[in-house]
Amino acid sequence: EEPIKIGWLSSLTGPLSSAAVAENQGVQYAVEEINKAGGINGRQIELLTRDTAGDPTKAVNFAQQLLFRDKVNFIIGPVNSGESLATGPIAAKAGVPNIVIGSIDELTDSKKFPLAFRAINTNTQWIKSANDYALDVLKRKKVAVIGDTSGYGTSSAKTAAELLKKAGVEPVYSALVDPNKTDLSDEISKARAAGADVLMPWSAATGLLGRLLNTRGNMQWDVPVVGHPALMALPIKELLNKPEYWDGVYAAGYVSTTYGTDGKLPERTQALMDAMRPKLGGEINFTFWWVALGYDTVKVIEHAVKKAGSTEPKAFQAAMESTTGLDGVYATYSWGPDQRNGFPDSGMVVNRANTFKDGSFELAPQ
Amino acid sequence: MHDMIPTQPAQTLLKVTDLHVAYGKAEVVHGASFVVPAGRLVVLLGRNGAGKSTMLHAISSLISKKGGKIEFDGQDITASGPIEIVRAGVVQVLQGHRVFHSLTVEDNLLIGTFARNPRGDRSKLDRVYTLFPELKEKRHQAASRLSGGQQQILAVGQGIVGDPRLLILDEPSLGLAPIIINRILDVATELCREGMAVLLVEQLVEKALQHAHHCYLVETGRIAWEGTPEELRGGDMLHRVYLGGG
Amino acid sequence: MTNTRSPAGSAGLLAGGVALATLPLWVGDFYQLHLAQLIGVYWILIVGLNLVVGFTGQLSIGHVGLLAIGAYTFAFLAGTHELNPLFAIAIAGVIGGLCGLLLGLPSLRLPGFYFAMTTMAFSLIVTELTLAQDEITGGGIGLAVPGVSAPFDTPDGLYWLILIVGGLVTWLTWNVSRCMWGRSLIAIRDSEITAMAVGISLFRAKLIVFVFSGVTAGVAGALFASLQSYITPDTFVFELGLFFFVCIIIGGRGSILGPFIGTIILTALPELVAPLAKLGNFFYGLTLLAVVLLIPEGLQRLFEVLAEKLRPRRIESHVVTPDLTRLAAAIREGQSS
Amino acid sequence: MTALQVTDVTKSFGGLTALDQVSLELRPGEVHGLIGPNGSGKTTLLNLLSGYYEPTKGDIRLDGEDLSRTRVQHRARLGIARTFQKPRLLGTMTVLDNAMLGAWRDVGSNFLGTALSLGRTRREEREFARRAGELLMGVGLGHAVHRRADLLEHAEQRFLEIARALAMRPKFIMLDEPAGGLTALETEHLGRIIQVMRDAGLGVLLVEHHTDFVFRICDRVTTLDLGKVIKRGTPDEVRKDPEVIRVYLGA
Amino acid sequence: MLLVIVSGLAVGALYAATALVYNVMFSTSKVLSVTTGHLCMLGGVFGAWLVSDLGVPSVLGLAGAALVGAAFGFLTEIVAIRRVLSRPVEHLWLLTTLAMATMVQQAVGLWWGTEPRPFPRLIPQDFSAGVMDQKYWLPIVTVIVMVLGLEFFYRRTMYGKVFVAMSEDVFAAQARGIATSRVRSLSYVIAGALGAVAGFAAGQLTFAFFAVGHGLTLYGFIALAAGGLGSNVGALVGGLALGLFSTFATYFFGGEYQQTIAVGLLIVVLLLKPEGIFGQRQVRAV
Ligand SMILES: Nc1ncnc2c1ncn2[C@@H]1O[C@H](COP(=O)(O)OP(=O)(O)OP(=O)(O)O)[C@@H](O)[C@H]1O
Ligand SMILES: Nc1ncnc2c1ncn2[C@@H]1O[C@H](COP(=O)(O)OP(=O)(O)OP(=O)(O)O)[C@@H](O)[C@H]1O
Ligand SMILES: [Mg+2]
Ligand SMILES: [Mg+2]
Repeated sequence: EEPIKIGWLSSLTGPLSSAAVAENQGVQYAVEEINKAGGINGRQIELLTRDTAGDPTKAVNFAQQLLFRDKVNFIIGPVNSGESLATGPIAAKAGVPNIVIGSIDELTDSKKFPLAFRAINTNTQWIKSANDYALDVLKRKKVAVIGDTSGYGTSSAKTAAELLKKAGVEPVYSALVDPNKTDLSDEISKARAAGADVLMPWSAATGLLGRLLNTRGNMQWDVPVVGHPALMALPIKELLNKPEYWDGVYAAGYVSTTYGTDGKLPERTQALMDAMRPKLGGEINFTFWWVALGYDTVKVIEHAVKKAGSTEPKAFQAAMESTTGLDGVYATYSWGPDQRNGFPDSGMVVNRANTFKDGSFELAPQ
Repeated sequence: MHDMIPTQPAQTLLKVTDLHVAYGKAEVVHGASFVVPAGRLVVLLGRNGAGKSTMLHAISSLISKKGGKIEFDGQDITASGPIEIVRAGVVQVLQGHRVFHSLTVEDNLLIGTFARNPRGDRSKLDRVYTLFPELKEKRHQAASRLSGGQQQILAVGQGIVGDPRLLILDEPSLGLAPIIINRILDVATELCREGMAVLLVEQLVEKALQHAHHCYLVETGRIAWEGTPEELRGGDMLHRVYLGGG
Repeated sequence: MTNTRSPAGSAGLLAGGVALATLPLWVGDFYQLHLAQLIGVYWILIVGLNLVVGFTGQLSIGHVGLLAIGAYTFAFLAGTHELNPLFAIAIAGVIGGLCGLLLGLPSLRLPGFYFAMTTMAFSLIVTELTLAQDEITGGGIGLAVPGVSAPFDTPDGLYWLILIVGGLVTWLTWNVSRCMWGRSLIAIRDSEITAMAVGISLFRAKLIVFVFSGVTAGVAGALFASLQSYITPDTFVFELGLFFFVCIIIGGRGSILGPFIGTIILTALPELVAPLAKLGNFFYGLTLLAVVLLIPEGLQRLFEVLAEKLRPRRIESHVVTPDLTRLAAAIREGQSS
Repeated sequence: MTALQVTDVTKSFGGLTALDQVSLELRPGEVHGLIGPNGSGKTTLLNLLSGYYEPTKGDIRLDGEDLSRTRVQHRARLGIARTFQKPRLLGTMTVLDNAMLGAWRDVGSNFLGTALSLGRTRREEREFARRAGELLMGVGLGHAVHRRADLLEHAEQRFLEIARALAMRPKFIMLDEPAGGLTALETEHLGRIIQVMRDAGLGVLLVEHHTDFVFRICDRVTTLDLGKVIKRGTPDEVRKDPEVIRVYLGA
Repeated sequence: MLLVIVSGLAVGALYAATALVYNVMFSTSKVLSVTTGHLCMLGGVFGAWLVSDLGVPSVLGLAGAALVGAAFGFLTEIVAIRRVLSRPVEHLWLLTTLAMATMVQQAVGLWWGTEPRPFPRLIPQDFSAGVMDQKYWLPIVTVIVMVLGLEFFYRRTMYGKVFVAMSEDVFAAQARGIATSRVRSLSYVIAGALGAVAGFAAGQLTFAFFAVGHGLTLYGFIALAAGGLGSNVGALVGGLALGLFSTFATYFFGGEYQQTIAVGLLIVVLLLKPEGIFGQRQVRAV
């Protein structure tokens, strides 16, 4: 029995690599677990990891390498939107199933990329849940939208603005900021001057978010911040001038990594965490859903291959399309003939950033 | 002018023995030997490409030697680096207006004194200024603005301010007006009288011979002949060397 | 130049040519073919840039900007507006040339690395604009790019197309390099004074080659886009522009074969160190350093040195003896004509 | 063919007046010597004639056309060639290439034509190569035609510069210290070459410090001092002039 | 508004410092090292490591950071500059320094992590100080001190002249008894130390982030080009101007066209005065 080859396009280095690094932990663990248990239908998994450093051209080359030289059966990733957009069509052309873990909506399309199935939520889901929280729960109407000048930042900020408009809210202030800009005083003071009563940053750039929170804190402006999950990442906490600057910060998060009222995590999450804790070196200092997602990507493949009885792409596609209510750690997935986004809206919540514990969070006040 | 050669035998200041130099594989100096006594003006004559400059560079260890021995004032300086050699008092004026263009004339001269005195020694400058007033006029000009000849004068000045015990001049006459050439050669003789030695490479054979105490003929990296100026004028050596292979 | 190529050399070139022409037939797999295509596309840009950097000595490190312009032009015309791809490629070339003109007009008047600066700046500006002008470029999301139309719609086909275009531009630059124009460019590189003294209008010559490089960059961009099949602003990072420049310097200034081999090596290198995952970039830097330190004069010089080793000529010094009657004749002829 | 006319040109750099009301006529078929102390303005005058500087006052005319404010390239095309005090060769190119560069003035095929290697380009190439080759033979560099220029010796470099200048088919040629660093024999050869140019009808402007050389081969000699003409005339007149002796020749 | 000006000046000061570092290396070797920005990065990262992680007092932290910078500068000269300059080919240094830059950034990224990490507070001060906050004026003060120091070094000591001399003609400089290699190394050590100090002083602005190098290399260069290569005052003015300008650009037009505007300005400056505001051009061509 020759092994099942899985190509894993991961931006292990370069900026924004922390997500990839954590996901990598999950992926590795799942592969080991499965192989220990005798593999999938008796076939071992061979994992081929490539570091794209977040560069689309590199990603495309490695995609080609994995698809056509190493003849992998499945592709996981890439992580960043820019590169995912570039590799998607290639996987499609090669007719190799692709588990998408980028959140940009354009990544999946049952016509263009029939073999691409998304495990992560979409950008829209993130933004929508954040918007709903800001508008409906916090009852805010004067929104300031802040994105960064990267490809991801600009597009998310755009989507956010559009969704707000749909909800009948015109942002009072919106700006795009260079992620490495050393000072956000003017943007924040403008937002304040514009009378904003909630800040909604859409950027994955830790530095930018850290500065944003610091500036807000330093000018003692107690306005809530609702936005991208990166707001809850531990590196942010380190960057804060004072711990309390993390108060009043809420970000789109997941049921799977949210403590219940009983202070317990969902047991599947808890189980994985307990199992992996040694590998992760005792305390978990990054958002755990990355690990869960990485872990699930492999498990999804396992599920589909078992169900299809082969790694044959058409069979795989059929198996995936007929998969509903698949219980993963990160979420309960359902795909369909023209549904490529497996992540359910019900899997989304909004968390309180300053409740970070083991990479999981408490629910934001409802 | 040979009447002014001191009668008592002068002691050797520079002694070059069996010098070999190569650029990469191509050897261009094949075992040259010559001496420069203190207080004498010794001239090397030879065709373009004969290897004169190469020998001089080797003496100041600006390029590496393939073989041979170089002694200065009794010490073996074959292995020492350019800095030690300059400190020891061997100062070379390179061929062809090698001055520092964006520095002013004065700074160029100060650089000439740097090796002896890291702070730069202005007291040395006056002598040069009196020898070459045209430099004094332009002391605050960038050297790049000087005319070719003025740059050459500056280069010689740079050599003199280093108050050397052996001054090496590589074709100093290049681009100089006759009157200046005479002045420089007179200065050289002057310095010799003060007990300093001068090693001169010249293409203006006649002028050189007028001032030289002793001469060597260089032919394709070898010393083809040596003797006094009048011996040289006597024989047909000059003719032969300059016509060379032709 | 006027140096005559040795029979061995030309035989080698011929063999190389044949190998390239038949590559799809013997290449291992699509991935290797893709690499070959990528190298080809880069080369189409670099061969033009080579005239600017390697021959004229103008340090353009911002050609990635022109590449991007070509790429977006193609994606916009052939993709969004479904123009005939081949036609779109041509237009991309024209646009590239025009942008080259626009960039060159001010910047080529600037000395040395100030010019380098402006080109780099240009590439950054292009990135910003592609992000900002999202109704044309799709902003951060970018654009999907169609393949080239038949008969070039298969991977092999695309390779042939790239090969044809690449061969053509290489031939063009080779012609330039070995004629008076080549000499005049090198004169501009090594001594503007001399160039002026023989009557070469510096700015005009610089501008012409720069526009030419713009055209090749535009065409390269178009092919690059359809090869990548999807383009976003993060595809055209400044490092890519530097990469093109590096290929030329590694290859050796004033040569065509050198930069070509440089391009091949430098493109293949990251792929070779890929299994090192995290450490990949580090080793890339290390190798670059090693190469430069070991063969500083560039690959071209390496070949020359080897050639000289094969047939060493030693130079003995000569008395220069003019042949006056011949000289007189030559001058007279010049006067009369 | 009419002369190259310099009338009352003045050139000053900031405070300093490098040339002051200098007039000079360079006729075809004559060798005109230009001598003077260092810094007297000889090179500056050459730079004015070849267009590297603009005169502060006065003008430079050829066939009545005022050149004084035209570009270097324009004058090259009009057939005014020069060599430099320090040889300026292209070290990476062969001797032949260097010489051929002089023929740029006659290049008719444009960039595209060259790129497409049209017949015309190839014809021109052959023609220029022949011309340059002949000139190289003529100045005695036949043995080094395919050598890289940076391997040449000093004298060879000087002669190559002359060959390149001649490849421009000049009417006037200006030599800035061509005998600098040459041996007596090489200077001799240089002299012959210059005479050949003259006999072929070129006007030669010779800046040189080898005075006996100058006085031997020049038809007329102009002496500058501090930017002013102090003496002009036949070599003998100039040689005997006490002022020239005082400021330049020395006793 | 005042805050905008001050923060503009603060980043400007960092650019200016980078430009100065360029100058120091350039003055002996005519090399514009790509590693320049990374020297500041080293200062920030190692400063944070020493002070926060190891708990070293900030003065020693500064010294340590400077030491690391100096060491890297020295290494750069030995590995990437010395052998390359002895070659006839131009611009090789661009490649070697680029390689060095890539390697150091990658190495630091692997060791320190690719997320920005906080830079410690150097002087006890509350965060609500606004424009008086140390993160603004530390870099400004630092760069001013640097300029004064360098100006003194270049004008009052012989070294300024020696630097220029050897950058123009190493061979002739040796003939004048100048220990060219040693002097060059010295300048790279100084540059390294200065860069690190600048990075340290601006740490609270940039955070201890492995990727700030490239940006600084670029903006420092823009500042340098605008101010005039080789002129320290020019570097200062160019840097501050660039800082202010790009901050205002973002203030009025938002971040989208920041670079376009900054660079547009530069090009205009260069077209009006190609040698930069304070640069002087080589006079005599022929
Ligand atoms: N850097 C170098 N590399 C290779 N060969 C060289 C180099 N410098 C000089 N040569 C060769 O070495 C030989 C001697 O050169 P050198 O300059 O010493 O002669 P020279 O007697 O000084 O001539 P000149 O009178 O022109 O100064 C010449 O053949 C020259 O081509
Ligand atoms: N670009 C310039 N800026 C300032 N002064 C200059 C410039 N060019 C020339 N000079 C000055 O003008 C005077 C004449 O210079 P020029 O080079 O013409 O002299 P020259 O006659 O050629 O001298 P040489 O015989 O030494 O070459 C010199 O004093 C020189 O310093
Ligand atoms: Mg010599
Ligand atoms: Mg002159």
